[in-house]
Amino acid sequence: MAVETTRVELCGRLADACGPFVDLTLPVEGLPVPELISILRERFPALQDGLSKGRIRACINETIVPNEAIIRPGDTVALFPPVSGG
Amino acid sequence: MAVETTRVELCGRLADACGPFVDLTLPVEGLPVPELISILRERFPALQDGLSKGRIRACINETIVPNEAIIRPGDTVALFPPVSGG
Amino acid sequence: MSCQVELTEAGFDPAARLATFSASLGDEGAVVSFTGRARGKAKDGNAVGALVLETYRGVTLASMQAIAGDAHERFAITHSHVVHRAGRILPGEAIVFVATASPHRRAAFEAADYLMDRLKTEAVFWKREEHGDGASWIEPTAQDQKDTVRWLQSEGEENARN
Amino acid sequence: MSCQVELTEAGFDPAARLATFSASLGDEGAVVSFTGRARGKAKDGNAVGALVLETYRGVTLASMQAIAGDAHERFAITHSHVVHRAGRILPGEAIVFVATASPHRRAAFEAADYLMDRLKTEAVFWKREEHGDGASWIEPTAQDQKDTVRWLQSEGEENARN
Repeated sequence: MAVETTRVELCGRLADACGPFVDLTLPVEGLPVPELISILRERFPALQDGLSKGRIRACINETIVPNEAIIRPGDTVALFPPVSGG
Repeated sequence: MAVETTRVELCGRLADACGPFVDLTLPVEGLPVPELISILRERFPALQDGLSKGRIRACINETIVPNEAIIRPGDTVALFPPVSGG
Repeated sequence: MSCQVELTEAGFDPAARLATFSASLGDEGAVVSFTGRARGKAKDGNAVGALVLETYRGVTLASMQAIAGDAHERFAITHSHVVHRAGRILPGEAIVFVATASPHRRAAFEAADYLMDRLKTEAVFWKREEHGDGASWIEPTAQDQKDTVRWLQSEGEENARN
Repeated sequence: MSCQVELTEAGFDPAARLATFSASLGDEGAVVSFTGRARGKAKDGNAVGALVLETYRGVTLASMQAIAGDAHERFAITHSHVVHRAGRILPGEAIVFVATASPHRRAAFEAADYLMDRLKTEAVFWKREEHGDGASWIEPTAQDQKDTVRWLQSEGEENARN
């Protein structure tokens, strides 16, 4: 199974633990959002806390996506903790 | 029964019919508001229309008063049609 | 706390009022303003040359002050400013300006909304629109009355809860 | 109709924005503005040195534009202006400014209120308060969530009525 490195941007408080970016390898067929989060929690124990608070949304190629969306190698990926403007 | 001339100021649309002031004589013991209005309607037929539209409030000595209030000679009297700011 | 109420025959600039109001604040996080402007068209679509607002002695200003005082009693606002014009007002000119400030936005919004509803139906002004062939008196609409009654109802509910 | 949305790193003057907005209007009778200002005290009463707002690429501006578009669809407003700062904001400085205009005041008030509720809970910003010994992330409060849900409920009611 071919793999490729994908950079995930960690927004807001998620960047506190290990900076604003982490790299990981995704299978070519991609992964749904909850699996991506599970993998990040395993590989980066410092992210455990931030990612377990829930209400994390994924953004793929500048579009916020539902949990069923598939993240593929080469996508521009970010994880959003709860947002708050104003 | 002694009488004295009292000037009644007619505000807003009430002034359309015969100007902003009318003078009339009040008994020394005064009159409640509805009686004042009845007398005005008799004496100044041009006011019939404006005063019969209802919701007229009286103002005595710069205080808006309930209908039971007594208007006495020498009072500063005004009649207010419905108000609207803004 | 500050509650500043002004009745003026002169034109005024709502943005300048907002600037002065904001500069007077402390650590309030929320500022709401409302500006009511004279319209060039009446409800029937006909052109309006001017709006004329009449007042009665000290009673007009006192009615504005009473309404502003009630807003401070009822909502958690720290500052308010109410300016109302009288006399002849041309289309596009400001008739009324209301500003409120509060630590939090809900109180600031509600207080401004409340002030306007009550000014519309209870402030002592008589308004007429001047047009080509005369003038028409403007009284509060059924909607204006309904808007004011909203606050009476919710006041009742608040009392019932206490 | 005009719907102008701006994201800026630079400080801005809410009163100047209100002046420009008002000057752009036609015969609208009602203008509402809201200004949200950075507070010098956190909820726990401790001093805040600055508020820092982070954004994400084009998604932040797009989220603001979507919210403003929804406000125009939902309320009878003719003009709106939304300005939001990003970056480091000092106490007393404006974070957000919203202005709405409509022929009638209810739509202008409701649209401004709606815009702020949705910006608070759905605009793509992450906020932290810097204080003496570090920084604290600020997420929407339970009240903010409740404020936004109000509009979902009344949307449901409107639909039920149709």
